[in-house]
Amino acid sequence: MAVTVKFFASLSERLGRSEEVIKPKGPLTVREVWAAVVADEPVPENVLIAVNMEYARPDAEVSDGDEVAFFPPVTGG
Amino acid sequence: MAVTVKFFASLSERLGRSEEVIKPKGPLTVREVWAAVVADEPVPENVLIAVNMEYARPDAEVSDGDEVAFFPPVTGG
Amino acid sequence: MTVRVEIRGSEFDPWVELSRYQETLGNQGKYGATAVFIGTMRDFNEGVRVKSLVLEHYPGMTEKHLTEISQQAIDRWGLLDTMVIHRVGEIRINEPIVAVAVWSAHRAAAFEACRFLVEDLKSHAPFWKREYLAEGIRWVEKTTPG
Amino acid sequence: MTVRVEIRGSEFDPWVELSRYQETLGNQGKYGATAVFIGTMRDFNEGVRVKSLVLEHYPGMTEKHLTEISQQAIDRWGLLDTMVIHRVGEIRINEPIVAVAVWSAHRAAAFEACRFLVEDLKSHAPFWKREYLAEGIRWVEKTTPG
Repeated sequence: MAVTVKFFASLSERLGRSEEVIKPKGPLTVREVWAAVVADEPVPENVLIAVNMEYARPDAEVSDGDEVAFFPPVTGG
Repeated sequence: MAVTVKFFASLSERLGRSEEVIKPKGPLTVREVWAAVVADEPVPENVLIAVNMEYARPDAEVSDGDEVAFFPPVTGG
Repeated sequence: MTVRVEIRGSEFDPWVELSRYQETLGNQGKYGATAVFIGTMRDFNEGVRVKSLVLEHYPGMTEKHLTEISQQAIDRWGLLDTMVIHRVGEIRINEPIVAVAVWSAHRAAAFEACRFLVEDLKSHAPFWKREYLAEGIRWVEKTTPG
Repeated sequence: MTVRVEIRGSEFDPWVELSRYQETLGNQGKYGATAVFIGTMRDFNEGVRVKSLVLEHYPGMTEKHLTEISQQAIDRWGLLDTMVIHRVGEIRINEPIVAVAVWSAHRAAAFEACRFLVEDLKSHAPFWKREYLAEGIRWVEKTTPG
């Protein structure tokens, strides 16, 4: 399976990456998606998560073809 | 002294008058201004009063040159 | 700081008024929040179809009152600028009746002050509506709840 | 009933957008209340002079989220129509950042729904601001309280 992972704004800048595709062996959680891409730290407390553009929690299930995004608190408007 | 008395909207329509000038002998209250113009009924409960374009009560004092207005509840906006 | 209060005897375009007025404001770069309310003539009121509306007012007192409450709102919420335009005379369906706008540094002040101005205007400014219905004419007796 | 959500990469005139959009609405004669909020780029934020702003967003999710909350507001307050336009990219002082508008039969619904949309947009829509100051660049860390 393939999962697209995205990072935005200051988080993207800090991690030095904005988008990549991972190919896990089977279904996994958002937390495991993060771990697959960012080896050396757990999901930070204040990081927001979206799966397929809907807000999700770190233990949400991720399936083939999903898009998982991590980003800092939003500051629009 | 001279006092201008005005009536607006449905009140003006019901009383059949919109503006007149009275010449009282000396200072008087809003209630007495009304009585001088509308002989046969006291100031109705829901009628609003303005003296010189500021809201006032029936016992407010009226002086020479003042403008006293009586009108029904407002319905603008 | 600018307070604009205007009574209009004929139709106005609130968006054009807002745009033009905003260009004259001296507070460019200072306001982060603008809140606007437009009241428009509906074809139905209290369950009855309305053909048109005639708005009577107390010339002089309306302007005085609207200017006073605009100044009150500026003092209370630290607004930068305000605008109130109100129609009088015959108003047809879909025409704007009133436009209220406030300019402020922050949004909470803008929202609250705009609402305050609209509610005060509706309950205290000396305007009276008469509705022309299919069967006759009626004075509007009270303002709808806010 | 119309929901308009738009992300704009260049400057827009909120009054022109409002005017044009309103003309297309199918609810002529039905709305008595329009509430509008415009957020504008200020020259100062958190005590520091700001030269310009760059707004990043999550393409796709911004539109999806704004459409969902517009629909929620319509259902909850019985609105007739809504409009949300939000800038992205480089924004200079005094340029509009966001315009939110709702059309409703009555004013309480219009005020409350407009406020709800602005607050939700500020706390949930995936936009991020970076400010260009006299001395360097900073990410805006949190939204100002509503």
